[in-house]
Amino acid sequence: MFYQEAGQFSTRYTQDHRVFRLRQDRYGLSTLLLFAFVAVPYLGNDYWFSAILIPFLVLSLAGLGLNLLTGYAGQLSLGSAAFMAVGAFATYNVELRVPGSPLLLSMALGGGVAALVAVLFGLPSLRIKGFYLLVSTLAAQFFVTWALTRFSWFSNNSASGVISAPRLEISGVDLNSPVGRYLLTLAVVVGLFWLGKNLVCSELGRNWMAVRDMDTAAAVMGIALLKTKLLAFAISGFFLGVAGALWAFTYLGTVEPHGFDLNRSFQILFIIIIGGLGSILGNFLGAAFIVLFPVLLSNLVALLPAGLIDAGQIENLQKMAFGILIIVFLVKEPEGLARLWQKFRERARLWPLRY
Amino acid sequence: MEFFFEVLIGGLLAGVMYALVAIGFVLIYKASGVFNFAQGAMVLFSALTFVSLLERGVPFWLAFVISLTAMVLLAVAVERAVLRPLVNRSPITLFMATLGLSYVIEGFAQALWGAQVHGLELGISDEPLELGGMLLSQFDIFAAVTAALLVLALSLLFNKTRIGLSLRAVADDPLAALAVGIRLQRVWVLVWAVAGFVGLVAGLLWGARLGVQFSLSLVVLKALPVLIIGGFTSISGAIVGGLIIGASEKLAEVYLGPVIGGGIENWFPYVLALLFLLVRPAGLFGERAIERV
Amino acid sequence: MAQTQATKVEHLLVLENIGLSFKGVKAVTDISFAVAAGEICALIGPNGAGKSSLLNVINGVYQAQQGRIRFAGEEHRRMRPHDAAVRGIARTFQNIALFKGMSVLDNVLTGRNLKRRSSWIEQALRIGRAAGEDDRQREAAERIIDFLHIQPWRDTLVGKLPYGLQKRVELARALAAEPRLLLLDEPMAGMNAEEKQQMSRFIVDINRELGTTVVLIEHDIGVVMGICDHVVVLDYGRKIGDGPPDEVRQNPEVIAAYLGTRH
Amino acid sequence: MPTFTDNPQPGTLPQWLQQQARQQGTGIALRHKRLGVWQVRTWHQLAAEVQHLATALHVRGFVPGASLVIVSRPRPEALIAALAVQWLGGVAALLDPLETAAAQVPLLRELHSEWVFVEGHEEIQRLRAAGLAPRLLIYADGRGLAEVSQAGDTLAFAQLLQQGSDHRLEPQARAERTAFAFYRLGVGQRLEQQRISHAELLQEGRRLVHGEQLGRQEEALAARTFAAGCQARYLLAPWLIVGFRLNFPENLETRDQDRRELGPTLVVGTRETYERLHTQVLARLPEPGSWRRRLVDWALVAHPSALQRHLGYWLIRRPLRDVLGFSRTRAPLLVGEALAPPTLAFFQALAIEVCTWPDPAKWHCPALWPAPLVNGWIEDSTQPA
Repeated sequence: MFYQEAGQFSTRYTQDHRVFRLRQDRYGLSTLLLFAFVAVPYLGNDYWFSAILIPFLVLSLAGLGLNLLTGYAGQLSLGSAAFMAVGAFATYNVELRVPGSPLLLSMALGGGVAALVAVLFGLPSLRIKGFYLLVSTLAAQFFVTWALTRFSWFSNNSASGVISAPRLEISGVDLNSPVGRYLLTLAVVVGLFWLGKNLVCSELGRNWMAVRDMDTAAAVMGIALLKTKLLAFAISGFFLGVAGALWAFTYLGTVEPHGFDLNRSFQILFIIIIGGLGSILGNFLGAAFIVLFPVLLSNLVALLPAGLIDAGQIENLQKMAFGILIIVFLVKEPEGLARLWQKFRERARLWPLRY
Repeated sequence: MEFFFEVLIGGLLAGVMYALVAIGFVLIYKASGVFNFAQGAMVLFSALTFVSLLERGVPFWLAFVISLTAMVLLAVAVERAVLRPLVNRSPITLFMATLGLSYVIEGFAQALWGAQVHGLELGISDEPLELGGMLLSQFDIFAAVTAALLVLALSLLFNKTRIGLSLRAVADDPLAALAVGIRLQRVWVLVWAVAGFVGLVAGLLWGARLGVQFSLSLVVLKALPVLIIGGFTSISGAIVGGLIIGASEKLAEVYLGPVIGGGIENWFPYVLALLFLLVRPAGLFGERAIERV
Repeated sequence: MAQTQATKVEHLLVLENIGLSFKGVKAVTDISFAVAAGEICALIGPNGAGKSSLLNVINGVYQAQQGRIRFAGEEHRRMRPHDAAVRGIARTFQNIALFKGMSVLDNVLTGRNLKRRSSWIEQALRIGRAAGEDDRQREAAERIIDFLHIQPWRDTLVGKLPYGLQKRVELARALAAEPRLLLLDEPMAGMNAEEKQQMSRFIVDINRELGTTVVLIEHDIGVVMGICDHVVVLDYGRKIGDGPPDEVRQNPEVIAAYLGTRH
Repeated sequence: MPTFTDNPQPGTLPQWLQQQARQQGTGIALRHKRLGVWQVRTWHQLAAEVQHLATALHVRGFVPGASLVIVSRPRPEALIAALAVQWLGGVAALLDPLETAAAQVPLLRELHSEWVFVEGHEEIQRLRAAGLAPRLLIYADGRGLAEVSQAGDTLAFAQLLQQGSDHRLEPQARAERTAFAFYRLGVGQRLEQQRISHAELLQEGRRLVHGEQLGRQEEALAARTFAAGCQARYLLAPWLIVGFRLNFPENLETRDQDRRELGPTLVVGTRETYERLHTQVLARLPEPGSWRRRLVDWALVAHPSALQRHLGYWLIRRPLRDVLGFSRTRAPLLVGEALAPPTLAFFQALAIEVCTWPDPAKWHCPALWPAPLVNGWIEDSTQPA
């Protein structure tokens, strides 16, 4: 109902294969990007950059990482935080031990290391399925955090494994200001989302979904299960690793291994449940929700007469609220916020007709 | 050598605790096919309720009864709010739902009773006891005995009562069970209530040991590898698995610890479970299903 | 394509004394038969006669404990599903095994995954061989879609399609692999007369136009006798009949199996 | 170069085709949705194919004035075949492809033509049923024809095209001769025909072009071409005269999706076309009584208030037109009988002003058939003025 589709037809497959077939979608996306890259830096203030936008972006990326593995390839994982940790510490060490290696390269390498670790813990996925796989990913979760605290080499012998951000600069441009960190994060996230979108639209993405929906049939059609699953782990690990590096260096600045504990993994799982399993957009929606909801809640509580709910309770309230939301989503809209949007869009495209 | 045995026995007894939590899992998994991540939260909630009541001067038995009723109510609520609406959904979905559930329960428990650590005194002295030249904690033995009794009670419940019969029926084949007029919902409530009871007992024992506090809900993370090794569907498996995990992690801590560093017992069980899986993908006692296509 | 290769070996598929059992329960015992290249061969028999199990053995979903399989001249003691696919065996399943979360087009495209040459990196970055190949694969998929008349539903999620169409999409997916041997497990189960007729028409066309050899399981004897060149009858895991339709129709044992209380 | 280079207004369809090919060779003449995308033919390619086919037919002895019976749903091959025989001064005899076999077989038997173009398997069955053994049978879609004898008399369109040669063959058509003939069984199963000469076609076509101010930028959807004379008059002729783009949908089931994708600017429809759309919309609108439906009804009134005009436009009329594929339509034409009032009202409410063009079809019984050969021409009288 918002835009006219008449006359938008493809005469070649490449046109039809485009990520956004409709002109209006492409325009919309470009304006959004323009806004994010140009307008926001002027409009936003430090609080928004450091407390809202950067964590939102990083968590979206982490969500994408897990979504590729769980939402698309159907492999349940509770080890996301571990892979983020690996990415963060690997990036840190590359920066530390390879003097003058460009920041982005270090991040990519960090992601690469995370990918390797992910593959290692993904290896059992050929023989074991479903919950059994949880064991493998939880093993990753606990082992990695243990190893990072235990062996101080990773953190350059700092106390309790704390690491802190290297100077953030790309080709001489200093990015340590909140705006700079925001732009850096944004750029990386946008780039990786482009990659992710391509992946899920490609052969590999289809194979992932095939394995997720019906792995026997997938095997019968000649899809190599192990390769497909391991690639899912590797690529998911890479995305999570980069997300971890961003989390450590553009968001927190300093981080210790326990900043990447099991609860972080849960948080990321919640992002994709609320946002939508098997959806790219969903990661943004879910992340936005996870970031904004606590802020909203505390503001609401602030509105209530003082002393009615003491500060200590807010955390408990939050926990309950999240828990309830998860259940509600699983019952009412298993495909998450993204699905709601999609439904709306489908109906709008046919409005005023019903089908 | 004696030292080895001490460690081993100590480990085994600690394993009993894991087994207790794992049994709660198995019950629920058998009857409703749900991988109940909230078991840990249930342990926390029951124990916390019990302790807080004690502290408020409620007599022991009454506190026990009240906490038990609380667990039953919880079971009813869960059946209404989670299991019924999610019937016929994929196990993964159900698992994630229990994840949410655990958040709700933990949040609720702490909102209700506060987050501070409560000591719990069950009146069993923890001084070691000389047995065959080995020092063993009385408390551990007591725990082991309780666990044994509990398992006995459960097996009676399952094999000797009508409820138990219908329960096994449901576990075997839900549809058939429905066909012969067994009411799934009721069975689920029952099972979750029983699991809650088991959770309460486990909670008390753990609580008496480490104090009743949030970390209790983390025992669930220990129970997982136990289940993997024992298989999701077998109570005896849960016990054996619990013992294996308990013993091996203690031994690993004592003998491997010095080599590769302390604190390994929170990941060691998983690695162990993983190794098990690669050898026996369905666990020790689990049945391997034939894929029909 | 398939035809030229197929005509070289006059028997595309040969089963010798296949025996399969689950935990000691015998599914099929000592089954031997041969499928000529380019023919439509039907496996019939009462429920539980072991037809599906046999199909699963042929494309390696199950491993037979006894017997040997010869496909296109090569002998295989044990074959994994993947190998079967690579050698040109495609199949559909008794209870539809489509990828519910994907569109019809994507399902068909997935069927062509073995025909891809470009690496996933090329595809992800849309560089190198990927671009051109995408178009070729899409065109091939579209030809199948065209062949089976499912254009109107190209972009619908298969989960949303009616049963009959899902069966057709599954056939399309199997066909997309350009198989030499096509295994169809009850392609017409639960269809009405009209749909059955349409489906048999498609199967015949596939066999005639594309030269694909077909082995199918079907309960509707009418259909079987109508479109098949060769019928193999199983009962309780044994072979009780093998030959051209009319001949098999006369076979007393077969008649017994069918007129008997079972079925 | 013969006669018509100095004559700016070619007198026959093939000459118009040549002219378009010369003037906008690289311009798009046809689009056909096949294999999921709209395959394009330029005027140059089109003209070349037509000539090729013409030469091929010529070699096989197709004489001026002979007629090619075409039984096919709209598809480029059929159109090319029609143009090719016209190129050779022949007649394209069209039968309604959606006719039931029962109604068509006797018709075919009556015609027993020597030259036939059919779409595929099903139509061939009908020919067989009618006991026809034409001199040349051309089919577009070889599906299911593996067993059909590939003898000289049965040829795939593509094969025939390859047999064509490049040697120039000027259009043989003459303005006053028949270009299209339409056949049906009239009262008492008697064969009735309608013959339209090039001159008449072009004259009608020109009238439309001027009346509707058609230009090269038009996009026309040809969902039911070959169905009736009016399609030839008001779609094919203007198409060749003006040189706009003719688009064939993927098939009849998908024509609505395809129309939405394409958004034609010129729609040539019969009463059935529009009323089918109307009933469809009525079925697909929100249930009566729902607030959505009330909103729709509020917006779709004959004489809208200012609010209804503007708000209603953005909320209902604009989106609805787009869903129907009418958002770019400049010239919605209705040929033949007028619309029923409710349908008319509906399209008016949508601000789609359907304008009617009468169908001057005259059906009459043919003289003896087939007509005798007179000095190399089959004698076909163009219809009485």
